[in-house]
Amino acid sequence: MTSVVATNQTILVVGGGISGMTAALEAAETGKQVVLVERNPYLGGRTIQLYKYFPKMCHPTCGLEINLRRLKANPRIQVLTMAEVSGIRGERGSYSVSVKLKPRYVNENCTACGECAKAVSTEIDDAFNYNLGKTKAAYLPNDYAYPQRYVIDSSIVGTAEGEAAKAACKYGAIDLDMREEELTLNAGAIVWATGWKPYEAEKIVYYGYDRFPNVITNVEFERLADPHGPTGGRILRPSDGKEARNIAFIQCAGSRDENHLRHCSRFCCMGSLKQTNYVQDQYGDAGKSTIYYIDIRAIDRFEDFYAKVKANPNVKFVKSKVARITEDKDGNPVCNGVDIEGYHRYANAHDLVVLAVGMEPEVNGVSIPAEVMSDSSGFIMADPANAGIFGAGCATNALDVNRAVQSATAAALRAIQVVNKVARAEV
Amino acid sequence: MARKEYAFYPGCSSQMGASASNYLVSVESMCRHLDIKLTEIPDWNCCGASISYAESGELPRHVMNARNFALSETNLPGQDIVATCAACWLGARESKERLENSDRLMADTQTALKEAGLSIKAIPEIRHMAEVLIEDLGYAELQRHVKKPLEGMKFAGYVGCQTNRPFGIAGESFENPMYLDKLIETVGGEAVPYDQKVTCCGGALAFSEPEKSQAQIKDIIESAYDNGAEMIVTPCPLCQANVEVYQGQINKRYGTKFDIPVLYYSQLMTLAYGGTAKDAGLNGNVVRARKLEEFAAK
Amino acid sequence: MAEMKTAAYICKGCEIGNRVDVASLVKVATKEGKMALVREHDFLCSAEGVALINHDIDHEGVTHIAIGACSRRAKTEAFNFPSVAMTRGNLREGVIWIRPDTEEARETTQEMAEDYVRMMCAEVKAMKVPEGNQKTGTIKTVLVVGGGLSGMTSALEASKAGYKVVLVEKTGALGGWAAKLHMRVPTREPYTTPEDNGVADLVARIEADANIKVYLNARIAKTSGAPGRFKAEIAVESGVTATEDVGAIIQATGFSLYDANKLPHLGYGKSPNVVDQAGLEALAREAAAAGLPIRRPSDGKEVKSVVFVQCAGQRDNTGEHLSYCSGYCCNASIKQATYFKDSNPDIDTVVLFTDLRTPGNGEDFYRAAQNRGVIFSKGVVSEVLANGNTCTVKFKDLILNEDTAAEADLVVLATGAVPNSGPELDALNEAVRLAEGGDEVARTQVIQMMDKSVLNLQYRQGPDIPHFMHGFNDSHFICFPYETRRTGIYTTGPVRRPMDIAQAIEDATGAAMKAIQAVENAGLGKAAHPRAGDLSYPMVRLEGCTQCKRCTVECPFGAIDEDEKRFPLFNESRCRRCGTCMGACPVRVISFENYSVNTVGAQIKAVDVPDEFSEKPRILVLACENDAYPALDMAGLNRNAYDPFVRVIPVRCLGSVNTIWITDALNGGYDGVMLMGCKSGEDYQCHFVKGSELGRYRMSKVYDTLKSMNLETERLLDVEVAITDIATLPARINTYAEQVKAMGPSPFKGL
Amino acid sequence: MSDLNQQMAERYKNNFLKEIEEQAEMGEWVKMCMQCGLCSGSCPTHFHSGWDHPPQEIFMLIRAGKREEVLNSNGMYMCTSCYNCYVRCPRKVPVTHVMHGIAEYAYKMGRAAKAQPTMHLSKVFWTNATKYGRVNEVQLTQSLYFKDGLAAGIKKGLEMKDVALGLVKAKRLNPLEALGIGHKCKDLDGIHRMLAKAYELEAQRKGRDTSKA
Repeated sequence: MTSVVATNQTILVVGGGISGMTAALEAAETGKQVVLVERNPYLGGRTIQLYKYFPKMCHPTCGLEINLRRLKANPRIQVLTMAEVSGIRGERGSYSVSVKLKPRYVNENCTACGECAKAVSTEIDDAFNYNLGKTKAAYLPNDYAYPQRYVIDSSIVGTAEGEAAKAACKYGAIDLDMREEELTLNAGAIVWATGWKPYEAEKIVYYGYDRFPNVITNVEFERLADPHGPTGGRILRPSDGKEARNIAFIQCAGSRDENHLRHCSRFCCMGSLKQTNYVQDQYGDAGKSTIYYIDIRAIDRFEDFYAKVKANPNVKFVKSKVARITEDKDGNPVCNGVDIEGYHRYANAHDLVVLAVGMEPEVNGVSIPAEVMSDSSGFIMADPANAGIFGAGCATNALDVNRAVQSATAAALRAIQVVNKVARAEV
Repeated sequence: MARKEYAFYPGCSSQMGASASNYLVSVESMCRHLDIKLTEIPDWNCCGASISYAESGELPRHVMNARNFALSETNLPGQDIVATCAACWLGARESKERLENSDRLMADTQTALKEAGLSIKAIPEIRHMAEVLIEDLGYAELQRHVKKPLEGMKFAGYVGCQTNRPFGIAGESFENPMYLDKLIETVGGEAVPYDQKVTCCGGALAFSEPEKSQAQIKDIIESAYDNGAEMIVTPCPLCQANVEVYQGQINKRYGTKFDIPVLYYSQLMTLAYGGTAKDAGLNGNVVRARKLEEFAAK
Repeated sequence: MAEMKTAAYICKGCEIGNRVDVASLVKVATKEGKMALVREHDFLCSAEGVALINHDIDHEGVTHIAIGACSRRAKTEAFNFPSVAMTRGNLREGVIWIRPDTEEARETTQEMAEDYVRMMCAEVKAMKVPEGNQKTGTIKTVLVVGGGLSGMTSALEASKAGYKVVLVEKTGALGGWAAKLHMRVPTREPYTTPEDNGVADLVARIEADANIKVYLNARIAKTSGAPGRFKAEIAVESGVTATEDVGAIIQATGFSLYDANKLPHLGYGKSPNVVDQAGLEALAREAAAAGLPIRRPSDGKEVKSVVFVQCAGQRDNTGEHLSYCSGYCCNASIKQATYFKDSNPDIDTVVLFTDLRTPGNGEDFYRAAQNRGVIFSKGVVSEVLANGNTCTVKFKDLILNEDTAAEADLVVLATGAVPNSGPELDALNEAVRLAEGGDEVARTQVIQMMDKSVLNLQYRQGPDIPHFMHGFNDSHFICFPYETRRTGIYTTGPVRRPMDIAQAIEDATGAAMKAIQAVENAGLGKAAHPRAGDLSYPMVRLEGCTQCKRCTVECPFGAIDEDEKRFPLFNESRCRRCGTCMGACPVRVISFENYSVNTVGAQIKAVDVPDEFSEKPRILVLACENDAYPALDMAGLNRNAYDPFVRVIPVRCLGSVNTIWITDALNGGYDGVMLMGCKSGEDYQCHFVKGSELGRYRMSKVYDTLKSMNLETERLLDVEVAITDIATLPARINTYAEQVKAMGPSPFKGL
Repeated sequence: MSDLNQQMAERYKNNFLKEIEEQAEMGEWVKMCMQCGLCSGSCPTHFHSGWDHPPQEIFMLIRAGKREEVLNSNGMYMCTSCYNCYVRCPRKVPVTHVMHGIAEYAYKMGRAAKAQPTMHLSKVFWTNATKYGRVNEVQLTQSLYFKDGLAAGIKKGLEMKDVALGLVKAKRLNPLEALGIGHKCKDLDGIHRMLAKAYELEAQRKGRDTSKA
């Protein structure tokens, strides 16, 4: 049974992505008790599924390493992975929260030695790579996984494979009898940092995401470019493994669209500009990128980055919302539409089309406690009536990493304000 | 299943001796099999269709539809209006929507209606026959009546535009609606996938801009052929006519050898329900559907 | 403290026991490592193994422990013994995981393991448990400089958390830029209608807040000290100077509009009917106050047509104007356009833009403005001509692809933001240098620049926070937006980065968070980010100091001043513990209790260096612990093998590498040295900002030493490493190892 | 320029957008366009040559006050009423109807040459449909063929004779309709009175003085 120490001076952070980790760390490094609840078996959220950050082209895992070091060094943070908040009762200063923990089938004895994986042959979709690849059913979710502990997929529990994994572990780390458990803990304040999910591209039917293998999303493209991704970092197109040298990026795939997402998702323009660098780095002058856009939203110093990309002769900009993607005889996706600067029709074949899909709140379509208030787009907003629950990061709006961290730091203070009040009252 | 009753709005093309008369024939047969009672709206008039926009203007167009609403409401109270023609359905439904959302438009409409001694209290629901089949009866019920499944026959379900956009059948996507394929499968046929399912046939431009329209029709037929369809099926009289009757001209223009029958879903259903070639109005097809004629004869 | 008792623990788990001869590792630890107590264990990170270690600490009086098991990055929850000095020998990720499990590899793998045992024993003996800095200040008051929306928000939020605040505003009233606004861009759903600027409410709350002390018409004349013990001299216009003791500082000095006078081609200055956004707000407030429509300045007639020119003097690639985008202006112009439409829908209101930038829910506001009848045209304005009471705006319509023009009663230029961030330090210091050399021009420059100073820090490295880009005081770190280069001082709002009001409110709250954290940790003698909580701090033996000033100049965070006797004066709570000072010190008088020239030097010396005939070279790798060391660990995790002759020592930062380590290693017969540090330069990755850059600069000097030692310069290699180089790093190690072998053994072997 | 056209040009001076918003059905949507071009790209006829302005460009021209260029455009008449643009528009602009509305207005302003075939079809169709209350397909086709005069009509008729014969054989074309025998509503008078009133009211609503026109 998992045990957690929590009081009304404890801050509960829901979501262990960069926003949740930030809120938790900032509060803990100010001397507060924190419980960090994450749905995945590891921390880091969507940022560590990115290959690089704009505009520095640096690696998200670098910041993750530092945050993990801060976390390991800080006894005040208790981390619960594979856990989800199932209910909130009470009020600001004295919440009672129920948390459901899915079984990992692996306990803290795990040394990440990898023997269980060797013993298992069953393969499952690799969620970390947006299912573009496969992984063993006994797996370490990624190289940076914290806790550094394997996971046994429930599909092999109760099978010979499961037993084989168990037998392969010298350290009694595999416990196939683990069951889902629910625990209740106290908290004075709650930071809701459940982040975002990519908009479901198949809903934009005229782009044929679910019909054409060579039409993928921007988040999937990050995995393709990442040396630790399913293609070892080679930008190959799914249909035939051919090098994708001529790539189209379609902006506002779902965003700025009343039939899909009403809001502008803010990060996608910079995201695509960044991804043209991947193409350039990999294929040099043989790599061609075309960005189909409505407005390029490269705000503040990002403009410098935009200027650099614009200066690259291998990157073309077309002011147009692509109207339809078709497929030619060779399986090349063809973008059809009108370049409206002067009205030119086009039907351009590319090796690969990347849909710059927008940000949707992760909690959309998911049942969350009624105490957590959200706006008409599903983004979390502070509820003045029940002012002990605060949104952080992309759960509150479409933000880039920098702004998400900023928002999470603010949320940490708001939570501290509540628990400090409790503390003063209790003294 | 209890008998269902509807106020029937056949529309100009689906009258005897008009361009979609075979549609009317097959719909009547189909409804007999399904125990659906259609009562024609007495003295109904033209909906104006999409094409009349330039001449008709706003109010007169809505007034024409309003007249049908009033007649239906007075003579067939409480019954939904069912149209078989996509354009009639669209035009009527659009008028209903606009009238219900604009008091001013409604007021002016009433004033005009008064001249014909009519008035509107509540506008009935405007349904397309396909809606009625799918929503009021359901695929299971439609299948229950199948006596002769159209086994081994490949159809391209050509949905076209106006039963699909802007209103469409509830729960279907604009870009890839499945209901027509489902209807084909319900009667035992095979629906071939192809990428021109919702391409426009050119609509009224078939008359005014034949070369533009025929270029589109060619794409549609070609894609149906390429994907192995033996026949094309549609829910819309104008689609049916355009795709069927210009094949000769298209062949001249492009040197193609098109000779593909274009049918109504109601024709397939009539046959599957055991109806004769005559019941299904097969004699009304300009490009003869020989395979179906033989099938009906069996 | 009790005298030192050492203990070494060798884990046999994770195949270590099968891959290497643990018995001989134990022997090495005992005989060579001179460990008082040596134990081996099958599964050291188990509850039982940990209990064993705790038992030795509690009952055997063990004060220093060396654990030979997995990487220091693994099993941190298990191996957590804060009361003793601890080091970890990386036998798993560092040895057996990066070596093939073959007979021929066995010998070299064993040697590798034995060396790491030697190294951990040597290191731990040179370590102490950090006591924590005693000279800490415990003042928890927060100083906020700037009484605009950001500053007021920071003040209120800090107060709400229970902290006292001193708020200093240079003008006679609180409110800053926001107070000049007629209305502000909506910050909540439905995002359709401008809101009250919100200033009155904030001011009222501040006046009612006993925790907040406000100085108006005041500037910071002098700031000295360090987090937890800053002393701020506040000069009030009246001539009075007040002194406040504060623990942390928030700089919220906002921005100024880019000077529209630099845009004559856009008609500014040529017609009174061409205004900037501030000018329009003034007209709108005036009109609202008089209950009249907005009128054009030239003749007071009601404005019937207005054109907004976006990106005026912004996003400029000629180098003449601002190259960046100020972010907020599109929404601001939309807001101003609604002033007109809401007062009279018949006013022709046109916004000329190239890219309309309304991220997030700004899209709703954009849509709402269109719905009001505001016309948006994608066009590039070439010039604005003044003709009497109207203006002609000439532009290229990019959609219709033609040159055209629009007539307007009023033209509004969206000129964008320039931060009020104080003088640029490099320029200032250069000017100071010249001025001290008697250059009169420079002297006046210095005076002008100092006049712009915001904080007047009495820091060796200058009076303000170093600029980042375009003069903004932003952080360079995407994951850590608040990290400035002056510990305990945070910038917020548009001085940090161009931002709109909604973001500024969020930002100011975050800055208050960081300030509070800073005072709490300063009070406990703990380090701030990134080594948050670290109790170690630099100690200096002044008696050995030669006053060379390298430490004071190089410290990336300006932590070190000079005392009146020109000795370095360490301000521990300004220090981030990167060790750059330690690396810089030529006489090696600077050290940390648990990280010093000795802790690393001893490891280098501990390695067994075989003679020149053995054909077993030794290559020393000094790896940055933030990126390079984790990359090597993960190479192990992925079983990416590399050369068995390297010996890796993690360092806090390349900046902390003292050249003596290199020369000692080479003198000691190592055949090569590899330095692995983070990216330096414009897009630097070093989490101590300048550490890796300074380290590299220092190393470049070592090459001369090498020449003087008659050694090939190739014996020292500096590689830039990213944490993701998991697969490539082993390859680079192997290539270098081949190179070294090709060079032949170092002539210094066995000397 | 028709008188009506003069009336309107004078009334709205240089504010063509307002003119369209008040005069053209659904014209109030023109301002909502954000120039993404999805409508143009989604149009089935946009792939064919021979039309000057696509929808989003028409909208921009209106905002730019280019009255002549818009009213004389043939762009609107290329609409097949397929409603692709309508359902896709990210701003939910009912593009199809806006284009119809502008077309109607341009036509009422006496624009778009009689030669514009689709406009002609529209006119013929409506006249035909309202004459009998229902469409008389034969007369409809005839009047289409003979719009360019007798010779051209016969030629066209011959070109189309296969099509016609096919339909006749299939009992889907009743030659007698040519004589007006066939489909018609009973209460034609009612319909005509009703429509007359509708035209009158429409003119009032739009403030168009049709007496002069």
